[in-house]
Amino acid sequence: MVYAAWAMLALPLLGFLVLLAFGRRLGDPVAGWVGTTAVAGSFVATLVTFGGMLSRHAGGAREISHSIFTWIAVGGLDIKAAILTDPLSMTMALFVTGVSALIHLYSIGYMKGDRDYSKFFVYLNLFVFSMLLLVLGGNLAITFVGWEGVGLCSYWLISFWFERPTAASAGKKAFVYNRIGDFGFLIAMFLIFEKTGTLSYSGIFAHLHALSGAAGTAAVLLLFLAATGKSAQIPLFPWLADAMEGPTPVSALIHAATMVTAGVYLMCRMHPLLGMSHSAQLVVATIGVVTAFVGGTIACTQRDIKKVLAYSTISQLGYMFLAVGVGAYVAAIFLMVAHAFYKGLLFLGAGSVIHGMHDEQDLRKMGGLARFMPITAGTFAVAWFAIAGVPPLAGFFAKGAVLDNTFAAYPVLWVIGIVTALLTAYYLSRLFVLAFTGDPRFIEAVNTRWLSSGSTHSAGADPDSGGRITSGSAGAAGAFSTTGRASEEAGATGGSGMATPGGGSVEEPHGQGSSHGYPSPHESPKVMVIPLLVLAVLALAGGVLELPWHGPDTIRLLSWLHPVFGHYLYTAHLSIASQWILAVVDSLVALSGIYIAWRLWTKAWDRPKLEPSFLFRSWFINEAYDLLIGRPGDRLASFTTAVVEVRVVDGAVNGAAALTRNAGEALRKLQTGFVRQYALGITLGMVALLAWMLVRA
Amino acid sequence: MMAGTLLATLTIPHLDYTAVLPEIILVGGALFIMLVTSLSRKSMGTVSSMGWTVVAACVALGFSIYQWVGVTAHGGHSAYVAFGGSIAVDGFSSMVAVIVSSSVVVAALMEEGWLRRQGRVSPEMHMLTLVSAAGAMLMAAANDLIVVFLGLEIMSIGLYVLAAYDYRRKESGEAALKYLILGGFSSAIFLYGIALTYGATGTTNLAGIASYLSRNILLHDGLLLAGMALLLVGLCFKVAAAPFHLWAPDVYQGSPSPATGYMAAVAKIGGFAALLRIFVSALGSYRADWQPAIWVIAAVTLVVGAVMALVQTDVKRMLAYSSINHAGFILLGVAAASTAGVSASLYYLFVYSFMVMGSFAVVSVVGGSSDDAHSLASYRGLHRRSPWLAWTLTLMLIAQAGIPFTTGFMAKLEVLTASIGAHVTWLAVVAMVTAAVAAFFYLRVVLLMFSTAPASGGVAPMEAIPAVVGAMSSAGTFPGKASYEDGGPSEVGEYLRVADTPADYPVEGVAYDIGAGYRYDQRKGAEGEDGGDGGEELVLHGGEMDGDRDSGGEAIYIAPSVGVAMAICACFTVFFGIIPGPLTTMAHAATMLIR
Amino acid sequence: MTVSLQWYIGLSVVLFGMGALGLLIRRNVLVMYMCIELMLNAANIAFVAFAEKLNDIGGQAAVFFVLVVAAAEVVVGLGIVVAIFRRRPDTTVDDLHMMKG
Amino acid sequence: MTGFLAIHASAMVATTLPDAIVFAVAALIILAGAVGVIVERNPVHSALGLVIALFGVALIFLLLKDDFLAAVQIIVYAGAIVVLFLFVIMFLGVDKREVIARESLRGQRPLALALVLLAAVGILLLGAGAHYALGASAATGTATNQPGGEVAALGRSIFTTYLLPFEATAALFIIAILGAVVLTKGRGTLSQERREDSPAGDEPDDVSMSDGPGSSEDLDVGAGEQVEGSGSAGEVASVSTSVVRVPGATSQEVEE
Repeated sequence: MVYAAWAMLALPLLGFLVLLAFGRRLGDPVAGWVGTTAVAGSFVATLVTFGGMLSRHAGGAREISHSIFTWIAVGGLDIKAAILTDPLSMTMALFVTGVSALIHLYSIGYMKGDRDYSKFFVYLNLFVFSMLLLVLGGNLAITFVGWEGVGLCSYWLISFWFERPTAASAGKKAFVYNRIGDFGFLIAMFLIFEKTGTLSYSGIFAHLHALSGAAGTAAVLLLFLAATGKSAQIPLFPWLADAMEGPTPVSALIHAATMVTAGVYLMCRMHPLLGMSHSAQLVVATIGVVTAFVGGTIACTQRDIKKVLAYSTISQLGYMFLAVGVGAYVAAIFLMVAHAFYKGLLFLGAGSVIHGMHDEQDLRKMGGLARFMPITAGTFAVAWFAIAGVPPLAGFFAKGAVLDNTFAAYPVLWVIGIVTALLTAYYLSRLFVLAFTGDPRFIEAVNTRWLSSGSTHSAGADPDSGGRITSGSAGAAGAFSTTGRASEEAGATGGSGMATPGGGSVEEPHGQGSSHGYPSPHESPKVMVIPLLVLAVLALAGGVLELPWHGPDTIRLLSWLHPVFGHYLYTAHLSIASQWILAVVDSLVALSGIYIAWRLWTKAWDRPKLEPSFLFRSWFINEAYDLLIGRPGDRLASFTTAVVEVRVVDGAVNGAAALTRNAGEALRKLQTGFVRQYALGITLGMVALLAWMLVRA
Repeated sequence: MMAGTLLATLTIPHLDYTAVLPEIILVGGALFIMLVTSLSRKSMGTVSSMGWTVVAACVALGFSIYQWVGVTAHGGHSAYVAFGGSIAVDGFSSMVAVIVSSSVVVAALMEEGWLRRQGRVSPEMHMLTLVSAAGAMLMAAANDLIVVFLGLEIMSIGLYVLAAYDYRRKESGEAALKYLILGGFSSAIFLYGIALTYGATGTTNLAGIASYLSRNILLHDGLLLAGMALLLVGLCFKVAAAPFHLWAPDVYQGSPSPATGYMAAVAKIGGFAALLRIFVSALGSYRADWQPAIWVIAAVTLVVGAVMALVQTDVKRMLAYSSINHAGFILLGVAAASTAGVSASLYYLFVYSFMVMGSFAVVSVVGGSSDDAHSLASYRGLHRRSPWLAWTLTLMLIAQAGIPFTTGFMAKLEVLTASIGAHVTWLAVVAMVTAAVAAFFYLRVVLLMFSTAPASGGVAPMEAIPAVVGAMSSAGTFPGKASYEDGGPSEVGEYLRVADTPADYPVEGVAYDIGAGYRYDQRKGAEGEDGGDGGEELVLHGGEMDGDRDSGGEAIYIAPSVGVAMAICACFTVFFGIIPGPLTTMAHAATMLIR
Repeated sequence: MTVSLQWYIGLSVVLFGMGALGLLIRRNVLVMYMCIELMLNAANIAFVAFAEKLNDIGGQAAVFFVLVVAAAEVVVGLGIVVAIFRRRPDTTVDDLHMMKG
Repeated sequence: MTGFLAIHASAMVATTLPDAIVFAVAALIILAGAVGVIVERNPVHSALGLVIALFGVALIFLLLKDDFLAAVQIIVYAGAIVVLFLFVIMFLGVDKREVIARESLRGQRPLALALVLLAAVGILLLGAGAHYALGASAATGTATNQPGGEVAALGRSIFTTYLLPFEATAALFIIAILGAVVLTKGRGTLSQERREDSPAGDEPDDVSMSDGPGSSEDLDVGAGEQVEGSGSAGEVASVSTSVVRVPGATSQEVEE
């Protein structure tokens, strides 16, 4: 079983190496299949490990730490390359590998024809490896490596289409925000090592007493800083919306389902530490719920389909931190898993829409898509109901669990949470209504784009909707080449044998569009549709993982995670009656959110009053940062360059350099090239040593 | 009757040849090549002799690992002495055997490329390599000063001849003669040290010395102290520690490039192994006497190596001084005289041997067919002529500079930790300062390689470092910088701006692209005229090179074997840079297993 | 009047010093090499004297090995000298100072 | 009984008067020889000085009852090593006087003298009051109380305690022979042109060891027994050309 656990890590790594070496040669689509196979194999290995774990008795026996070699050993620091498989990491690994496998499969279709097709899978496999390293790491250092690895992959993948200025800039932005968080992680690691003398989880938890008081609170808050960076919480959340510049599968995998939940995972992993500091917990809960609310409000106003989802993700992650903050770790994990299903599904659906719309992301230019892409619309609807919290879908139970616990702990926070739930139902319904119902608006939009000159279409008058540039083409040929690529792909799908022959009928509107000389929406190929269906089923039925009703026939996440979280039970202080009442409230809130959105948006697609620019520009957070940090930073930097660097740094460096160089020139004279003088040097050294020994004698 | 008595009383010790099997394999390999060469009518080409050398070294490596596994199997209880106590088979000796035999593999591959280019298909270079490697191994395994001396001589004689291998070239001859005379001188001093130690302790056996010193307190230990001083001279000479280092730059510069690489690796391994074995293990109880001496030697070595390397214009010479600087670092571990120190030194030796041989593998290719294009000017624009060479050398140099995620980082970190752990913080500070200085001259070469400027421009080493980093990153490290970025991120504030508005700020100050390096050059060149003498020293002229060698334009042919050697070194450096644990664990275990 | 160990050591040290001195002041490579032989012999005297005093055979054995090493070193050393100085008028080591700095 | 013998023998050595005289004579011979080595202007004379010094050392060995080593000393050193020196001196034709009076390196002599004096005084001072390891149990067997005397004892120790170094000398000789071969073989047959024309250089007669250094001009120093004198006329010719045209000279002259 231990070897299966290592295989989880080894397979994506192997896939990465193979693709790195031969990816370009394997090409499209073999490289994609290789990457997918590697991740699917990893999923199988995870299942095997999971099975092995299930066969053990619940409790400590399910926690296995295994190291193969010492990674770093310096002084008192001894870091092993160790993995820790316990129910928590297993839960994470299961949905990480599972969702990753699906999204890999989806990407085969989505990335078809991209110039850097194989590179995409190289990054993706490396990402899965890093994510598993993060999840399975047996100590903070390994987790940190994974943490940095996913950050790096995220950076690469956000700026995957780096010809696009916005993509390159978004990548940098994500990089910097994450560095701020990583700084917290590093300091926390140093602090913890300083206090406990170890970095392994078991070691830290055994020496928790050393971390009581201020040190523990500081460590938690520093780790939480790291988590806010990675999981896009206040104050480090703006990068996630920009990260949507990456290809949509990346958004689905990294910026919705897996990587951004790493912060939540870290908090759960370090929960004994968290439990030691009540104030730190309150900070986490507050930041979480405020982020959830802020993210929800911003999501209500976005016009870019992916940005709505991005802010939704921020909001949902806020819920998870809320759960962590109130000590309901199981609820946090439950929501994380459920969220991975439905948010992954939403992103993939969005990707399918974007794909079908030929890289159109603006909601105002969609409408009525349900007719053209029924499967996408159907699965999207499932995810919509799930995230909105309509019973009995996964989201209802997951979000309900979080809110119940919040209600039990801090009723004030619960109020914010329930308002956010209303917002959630509202903005997702708005999204669905704008995209899939009503009259099609895309022909007009596409025509405009078709006629507009190529150079403006990519950077765009509307900054939210950058066009995708493929095959290195920019300029006027851009729009045309996307069309060409799409039709080419439609043909290839039939011939490649990966899609069933029935695929042609689904793509019928596409053909029609082509004949008209301009593109029109079409359903995506099979490789993209299958993951949608699988995820839809999961989003539908994900709630069974943790039904609030106790019973032997329900799969209980609670009891499964009990060895990890121990006495951190949830819904401990609520009576059955209040649970029922809260469930009814949740359902009512969800349904009213949907109703409001339906009423407001089915009749009209353009309602600027409902999209205040304050919210649209995400509470002016970027502007605020620019004003508070960016401008003074610029000024400081230019001052430093102009004055400090020239006068102080350069002076010091040049002075030291001159000194060293002069010393070198002087010493050089001693190196005369005469062998007898060298011998004299040796004799001199000998005399000096003998003199020292005379002193000692 | 007499003979009968003699035979009866002569109990030949159990001849455990497995104890010295790695050495036997190496010498046997040399003899085998000799035999095949002299028996076959046709001459053995370099390829086949290289092949046999690699095979012999690999077998020796395999057996060393086998020995290592055997010795470490039962918590170190399997370590033993053989041949009447004159040799120790323990973790230390097996680890050094592993290091040495893997060095031989790389050295043989390097030498093959050089020999072919020289048109010299003789196998002697490989044989010399094999036998001298056996000498280095013997030094590490020796449990008797006489054996140390013999090992040292076997190794040194081989290295003298390797230095002289290209004796038609004046530099090679000069290098060999300098090495020979100074080596003989230091060997004689070393031998005298053995004699005095023998007089003071009554034995040349290291275990015997240790047990004698543990059983007796010498009231007047002058003789032993004098012996220690002289032993230290001899070994410090071999490892090129100041002020016994004077030979090193000349010999490194003059010797054939692959021989230099091998010499830099194996002489240090042998010398340090003997140093550790004799001083830390046998004379450990006298550390209060020798430790301060080594501190001073280490400090001087560090400073001299770094400072002198800075003013060199010949790459081989620069690498020689850098190896002196490295010797100072390894001495840090020796001076710590602790478990951590010894294991740090061992680890350093292991990774250093690959770093330095990788560097010299590149140097031997760039050196051209006459092996004398070693001026910094020859490295200008190497990236364009041969990106593989440039990247390999860059890797080796940044590893030597101790940049993280290379083996060099961990090596430096370990010795510094050991030094601080031994409460010699001042020495660690000195080492760090010299490491910073060293980073400049390493990066200067990197800058040159990635520079596109014509060969007549000058180079300002310090000021152009940002340009190096920029050149490296723009050459493909990060997507998003390669083609799009022309300004580069200069301020943090820029990152924090809204992504929707692309960076449109004018770039001030340092420009981060390759061209910036050249602009700097020009500016510096202009300033250098009225400025100090340092600038003009570093202005390089392509004109000093011969006409038939041309630094611009044409690609460089890398012999497959040299390519393999470079690949081995590069992979080793990167792999164990990312995952240093196995090696540090090995070094630690080896340290615990010194008998 | 006895010949104590000190005398032997004194003689040995003087011989060692003379060898070193010769190496430092003579320019002729061959003479320098002879001086190294003198130094080795100084060590030999010390070895044998100590061995005699200690009543131990190890010193003599060491001398035996020193002889072997000296022979081998001379073979290679003179080989190198011949290879380098064959085309030169004399064996003056000061001529070799091309590499410096 | 053997112990008694040992005590008796050492007592005799230590107390008798002639030993002091022998020591004085030997010391004088050694020092005279050594002085000869370092002050004689002619290397041949230096070599003779070396012989004298080595004789003195042999005398010391005799005095210390090491007859065997004394014999070996004379045979190996005087008989082989010094002869080799003389041989090389003659071969290179450098048996001319070196101008000793003038020192080209400034400060070399006073510094050398001072440092060597300091070193010698240092060792003497350190060794003067030192404890010798008289209490050390003879690790490798005593010299005098063994059957067969000193030679047998030496032989015994070489074949027991020092068996490994003894075998290691084999490697030493191998590398010495190899070195000698490298430094003397095939010289001249590898001309510049051929090097450039055939970079692969797979002509067997070029450099292969089996062919040996077969030119008559090759008076091999290291492996003297390999002098075969079987070189063909062609080889000799090529040797002479390459001697005239110093390989690598072109590039070096550029630099000089």
